[in-house]
Amino acid sequence: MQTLIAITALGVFCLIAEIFNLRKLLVPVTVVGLLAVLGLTLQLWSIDPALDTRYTSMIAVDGFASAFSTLFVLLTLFLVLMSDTFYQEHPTKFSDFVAIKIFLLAGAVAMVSFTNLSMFFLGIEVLSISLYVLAASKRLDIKSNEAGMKYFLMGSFASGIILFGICLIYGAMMSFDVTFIKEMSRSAELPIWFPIGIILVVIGMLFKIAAAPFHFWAPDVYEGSPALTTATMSTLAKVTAMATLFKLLSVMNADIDSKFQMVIVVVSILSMSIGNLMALRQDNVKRMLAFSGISHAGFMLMALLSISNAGSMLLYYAAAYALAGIAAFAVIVSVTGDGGNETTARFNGLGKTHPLLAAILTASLLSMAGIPIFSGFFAKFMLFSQTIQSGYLFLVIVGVINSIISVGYYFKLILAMYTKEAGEGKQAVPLVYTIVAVLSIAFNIIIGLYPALVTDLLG
Amino acid sequence: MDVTTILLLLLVGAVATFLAGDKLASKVALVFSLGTLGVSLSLLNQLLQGTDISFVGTWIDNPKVALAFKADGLAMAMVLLTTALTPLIVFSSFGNHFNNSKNFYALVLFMAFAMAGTFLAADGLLYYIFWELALIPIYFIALVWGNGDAEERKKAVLKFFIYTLGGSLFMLIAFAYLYSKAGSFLLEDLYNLDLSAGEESWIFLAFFLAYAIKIPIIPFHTWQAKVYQKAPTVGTMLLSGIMLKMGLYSVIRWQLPIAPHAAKEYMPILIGLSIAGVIYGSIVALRQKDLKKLLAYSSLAHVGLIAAGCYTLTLDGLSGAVAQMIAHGFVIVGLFFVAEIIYRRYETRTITDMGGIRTQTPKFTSMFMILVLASVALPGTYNFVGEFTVLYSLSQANLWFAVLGGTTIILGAYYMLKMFQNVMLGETNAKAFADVTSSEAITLVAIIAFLLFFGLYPKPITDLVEPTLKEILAVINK
Amino acid sequence: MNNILNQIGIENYIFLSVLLFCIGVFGVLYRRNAIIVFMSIEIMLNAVNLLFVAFSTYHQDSEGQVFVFFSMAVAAAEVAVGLAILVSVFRNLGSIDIDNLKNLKG
Amino acid sequence: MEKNLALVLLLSPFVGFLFNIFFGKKVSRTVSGAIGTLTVVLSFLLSICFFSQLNQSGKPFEFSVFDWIQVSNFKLDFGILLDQLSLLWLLFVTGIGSLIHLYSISYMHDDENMHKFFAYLNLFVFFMITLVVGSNLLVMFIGWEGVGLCSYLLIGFWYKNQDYNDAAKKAFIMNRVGDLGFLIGMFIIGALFSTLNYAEIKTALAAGNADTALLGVAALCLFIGATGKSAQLPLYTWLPDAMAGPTPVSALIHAATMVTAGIFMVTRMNFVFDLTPDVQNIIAIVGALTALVAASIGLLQNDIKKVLAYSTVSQLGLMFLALGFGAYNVAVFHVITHAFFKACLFLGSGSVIHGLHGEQDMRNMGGLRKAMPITFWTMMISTLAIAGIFPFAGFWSKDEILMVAFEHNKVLYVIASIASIMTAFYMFRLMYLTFFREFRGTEEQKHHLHESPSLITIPLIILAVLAVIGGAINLPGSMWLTHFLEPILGKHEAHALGTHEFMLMGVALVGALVGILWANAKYIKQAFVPKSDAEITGFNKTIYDKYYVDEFYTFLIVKPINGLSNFFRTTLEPALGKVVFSFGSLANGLGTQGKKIQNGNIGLYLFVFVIGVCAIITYLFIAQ
Repeated sequence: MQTLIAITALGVFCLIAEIFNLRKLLVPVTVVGLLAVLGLTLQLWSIDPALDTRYTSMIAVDGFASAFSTLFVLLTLFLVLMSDTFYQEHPTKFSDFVAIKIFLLAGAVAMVSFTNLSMFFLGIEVLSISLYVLAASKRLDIKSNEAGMKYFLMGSFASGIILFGICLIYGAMMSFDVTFIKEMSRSAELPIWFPIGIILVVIGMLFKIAAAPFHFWAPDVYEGSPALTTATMSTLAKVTAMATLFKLLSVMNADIDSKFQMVIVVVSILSMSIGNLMALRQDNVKRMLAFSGISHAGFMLMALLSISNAGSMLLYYAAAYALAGIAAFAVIVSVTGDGGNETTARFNGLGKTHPLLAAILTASLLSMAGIPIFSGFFAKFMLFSQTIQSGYLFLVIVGVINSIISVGYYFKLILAMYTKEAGEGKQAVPLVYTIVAVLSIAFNIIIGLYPALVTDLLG
Repeated sequence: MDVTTILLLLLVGAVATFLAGDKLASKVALVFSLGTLGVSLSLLNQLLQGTDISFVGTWIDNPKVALAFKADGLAMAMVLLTTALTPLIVFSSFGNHFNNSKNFYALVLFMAFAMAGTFLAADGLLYYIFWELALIPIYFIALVWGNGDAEERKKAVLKFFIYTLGGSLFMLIAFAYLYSKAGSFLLEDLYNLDLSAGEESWIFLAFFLAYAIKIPIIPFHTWQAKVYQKAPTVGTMLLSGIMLKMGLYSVIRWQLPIAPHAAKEYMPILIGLSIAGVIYGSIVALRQKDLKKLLAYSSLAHVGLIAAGCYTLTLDGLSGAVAQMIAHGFVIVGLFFVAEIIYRRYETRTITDMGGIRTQTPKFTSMFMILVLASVALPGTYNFVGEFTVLYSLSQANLWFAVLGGTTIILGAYYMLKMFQNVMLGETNAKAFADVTSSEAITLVAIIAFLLFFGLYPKPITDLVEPTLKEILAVINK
Repeated sequence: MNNILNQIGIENYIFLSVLLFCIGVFGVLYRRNAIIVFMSIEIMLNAVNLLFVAFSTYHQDSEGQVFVFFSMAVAAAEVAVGLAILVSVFRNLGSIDIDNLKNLKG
Repeated sequence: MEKNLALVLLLSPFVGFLFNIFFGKKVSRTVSGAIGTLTVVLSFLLSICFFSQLNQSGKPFEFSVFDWIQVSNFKLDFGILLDQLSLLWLLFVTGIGSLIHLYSISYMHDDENMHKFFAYLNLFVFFMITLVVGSNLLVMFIGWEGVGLCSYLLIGFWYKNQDYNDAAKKAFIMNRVGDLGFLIGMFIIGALFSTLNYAEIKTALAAGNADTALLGVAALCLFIGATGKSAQLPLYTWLPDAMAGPTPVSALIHAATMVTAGIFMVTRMNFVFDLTPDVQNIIAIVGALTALVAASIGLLQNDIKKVLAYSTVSQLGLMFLALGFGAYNVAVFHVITHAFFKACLFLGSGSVIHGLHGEQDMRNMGGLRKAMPITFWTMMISTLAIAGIFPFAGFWSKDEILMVAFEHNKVLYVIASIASIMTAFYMFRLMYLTFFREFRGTEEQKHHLHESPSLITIPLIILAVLAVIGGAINLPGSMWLTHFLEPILGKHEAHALGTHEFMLMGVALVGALVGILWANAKYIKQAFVPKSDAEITGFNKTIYDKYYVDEFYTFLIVKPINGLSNFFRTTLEPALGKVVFSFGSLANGLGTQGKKIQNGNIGLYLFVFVIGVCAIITYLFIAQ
């Protein structure tokens, strides 16, 4: 809870800073603040959550929540670091964007630490509304408007469904408290609303993680939004939603019946296949990564099939994916800037003009494709291995075939960087992007070499 | 000192080469690769004296992955193949100029690192990681420094990457499954696993897919010729000299002992397929117009025979296969280097553009001739030892296998001599052909010396690998 | 209050809410004017709110009603953002027909 | 000490090879030739030493140099065996080898690559010695392949001419066909007896528990190997083409030594062949047919060396005929005498070609008797020997073969006799066309006609002398050779010289005379000169074109393989490639289709959303 308060306070500070014209100091202070939050989270982690009873009805800071919160804070840190340069041309709105990102983080933290469905709902809405704003944040850009509009319409539609699900759960259980619901769900006969409610909530979350067939918004929104927002969506928002879905299912009814598993399997296969197949034919990098994100959502859904012991695995996958995503977007942002041409052709000859950036982008794409030493490999491997143990060999084979397909489009970008001649002259790259890219890919590789750093966190 | 020294040295070498800058890169790479060769020789010495040079460390607890490097005779033989060929390959490239040579040589050393790791790893996942890791450097080497039309090259290289990666991912599934059964990736644990016939059979096939593409066994070979043609010669050497052997080595080390019953069941089909590769590769090689492609198809034929030897599941088959792997590694590197030497002077790889070189360069001709003869397994070369043993093992399985596999000595002679005739002989070529430089000659002589020495005295290598092969056979026949 | 629910039965509230919710859904699906789509979504949310209150009464539990406040507040925030986006869309496109939003596709 | 001497015997030519390869270019041609010759002479002298030693002690000398290849059920060492058979072979290989080296010093003196020529010749002698002295089949195989290599190198010695290169390639490849047979035979024997050592195989066979069926296959495979190396049906076609090489090579490799390797091998493995009578029959039949076919082709050839080549094939056929009847000693006898007179003939033809500056077509020769008397006389002697005229060497050995054939199979006897008559005919045809009547070449050539220098004539004379007296080693009465080889071949009853035998001798002699007279009638009396190529018609053309066997092989094997290769390369390979690519295309196609669905319409998106919701709920709750 302290984390949440601290984050919110930081967000409020950002808004105030604007009033006091502290724009120059904004990013440094926010970064320091986020680092402090990071420290706080880590420190709170060591305290047994059972001792902290003050907020138990709403928030429980267990290992899962702390671990994911740490990841979120880290991702936000990277995103905020990039904001300064990214929003150079919108100095007046700069602090708003930073503040919104911080609030978004607050929503995300709430989503993984909730013990009450109202907290869950609030978290998801805070996250979503922040993203609507960010998506449409380029006011004069028709694409950005369209992206915001699409995201908003579909997002609030999904919110409605989630709300309806929550309502049905409440109707069946007489409470919003998940521990209570969990106990009740084990006991006597339940009204049919309860499972329907769960399903509706799950569907809403599937929308948020952009799993097929609820994925249609993602490519359009990713493409239309400003690059940094896309980065936020594809990393922070996606893994938050995934973690939340996982937590939701694990705290409410630990044993999903086989029929429900079949739904997950089908959705997972659909997401992977649609995401990868569609990505093959994309020319816009952001759009391609959107489809890639859809396929990764499909992969992550596999974790739901062995929900009792897949927590650390999911954390690992999320970290690997998000860190690779941040690194990739840092490079994309530094190449394309805010808007403009975002096709793969823009990356032609990057291997010659900016070897470091090209190497980083290559590494992050390799990580997403699941090539060893990058953490993406271990993430996929653990997922596959776990899924095989749960008896879904078929799903794993589909997953593997999809991994193969995915190489096709990841390498399209790599090929562009290394084999084609650069079109324009060499452009300067802001240092901060490079730093972010290097840091995040370094983290990615480190946890790839020592997966225990992450997997041991959740025991 | 244990085997990790080799790996570390190569890795450090890669970094140092990268840092050394473009001018010094090739020399630094050579120094490190020679150093590695020295270290591996001294390690071999230790191994022969009975010192344990294996290394087992912990890495990941969950899933339980160990940093296990097992250096027995077989692994050391293959590591030595790698560390011996690497300096040769690096040295052979001294006559070329590469843009960004620091990247290039760093990738070469990194690839050597990955390949040595593949040979040494005794933990399934570790092995898999090295296996995949080897793919990345060669991808970039072929892509960035390759030759020919960029679009076609991209297509060929991408196909290669996706194809081989695709195959290996099925192997990854098999490993994941094995892990769920054994709770460990360690080689011994996997060997001791009791699998049902059905499980063995699909695991075997999953492994097969990975290896059949890498080796390659027909009809999974379609990536090979194009990539060999398009890659820079150094890359082609690395691919054909060492990387193919990764697949064959893995058959012996992983596929057969883990799924022995399936191996026995599928044996005739697999041998048949391998031998079909021998004949097919030879026949296709006959009419190739591009020198490198011809060598690629000859390579296809040779590895087919090696694979056939592996799948006989006999000591002869395996030891012959190992011998042939090493011999082929050297000879094919030599032959590709010959192609490169010609390219440096004539800037062509089309055979019809050559001819009449012999008059101008007797030294080169002799060395080329010896390599050609080694490649057709003339007695006295190490290739003969391997081919003889493999064919002998095939004849034990079924005489017809030996007869059909033996056609390689006829067809091989046909296409190699035809190639030699068209490249070297005939009326003196109008274009001048400078005789080999001393650095080129050193490389070729080293290769030839190796092949001839072990051709007459293969005992050291046989004695080195045989105990390991016996152990593996014991597992297969348990 | 007890009596009313006993007389009418909670199922009927659920049916009503589902009906309203579906009206909202169909509104979203069939209307092309962005404002009307907004309104349809509001209908969906309010259908849920109605059901919350009904359940709250049914269970004799105040939490549900508290939740309705949350949800109303959130809906208000959403609409505020939504309308803002709508305005900028209108400025750029001169129309609020969602069928015109087809730049991003493929 | 003996060991070292044996190694010197073996390695001396190899040292010569190394010297000539590395330093040959730097020293003068004479030095390089002298070193090449001396190393072989040294081997020859050592062979004599060992031979005399063996003659006294009668004990073969066997030792192992080092371990070589090891397979599961046996180890192979690099072993050397000096027994009666190998020493006999060594003697004439190194002996004739020395002579031919000597001859080459002069013959090749004008060639810029003379040092290479000597290097290759030395290498050949080295491999030939290896072939002969090996104590197991695999060491023999080294030599076997090695001499094939040298044959390849020497046939293609004038590498600028692609036809010669083709001939070299053909020789190597056809030999390799046989080599595959050899290998398979070795594999079977290795599997059966767990050894490839001659003595051990013999012991194992004596124990008598062999699977004769499999042994038969092994013997047949070994024989296939022999047909390759010794140019028998159906693998003989390379030998006539091999005449592309310099003439000393034809004499040394393609007449006297290498081609007898097959006979050596069969003789070496006599204990195996003795147990497989079916294979022996095949050998006899193949031998007889080869003798006949080659002789008939020889009748009409115009290239002087081609005639000799077909004659060689034919004579080798006769030797195999003898081998097929188990008369190994007879075959060996003929090998030796044949080596003498055929080497002499080839060297003589070389002398002629040398004198005519490269002219090989007999239609452009004639009347050389006066210009080249020594060459003429030596060749005449050898021709008489090969024709089987009493008392020259060939008479004795050929007669023995015919006698053995008569004993075993009358049909084959008749065939062999016809072949002998043909031999007499075409050999005299050669002599008449070359040496008699007027010179038919250009004035330019006529002007330069001269006898060859002494380095060429001395070997000719020595060989001619041997061709006269060579028969003495196995005269019907003494049978020295047969007795000498008894430790290896077992006891053979000497033929009692009865009327029967004398009658056969008479028949053979008469046959030879008929052939000679026929030739005389046609080429001296009628003064017939063979027509130019275009004018040859009918059956003569068929024979002249060697029964179109080469064309037949081209049509049946080479063309289909090349066609297949083209088909694979242009059709199958791309098709296979496409199969792999088709997965990619399929994925791409699906992606393209998918793009159409993702059309940017929010209504559609929401619609699919709702459909998804309905589908899931229907699946989970309604459809039970």
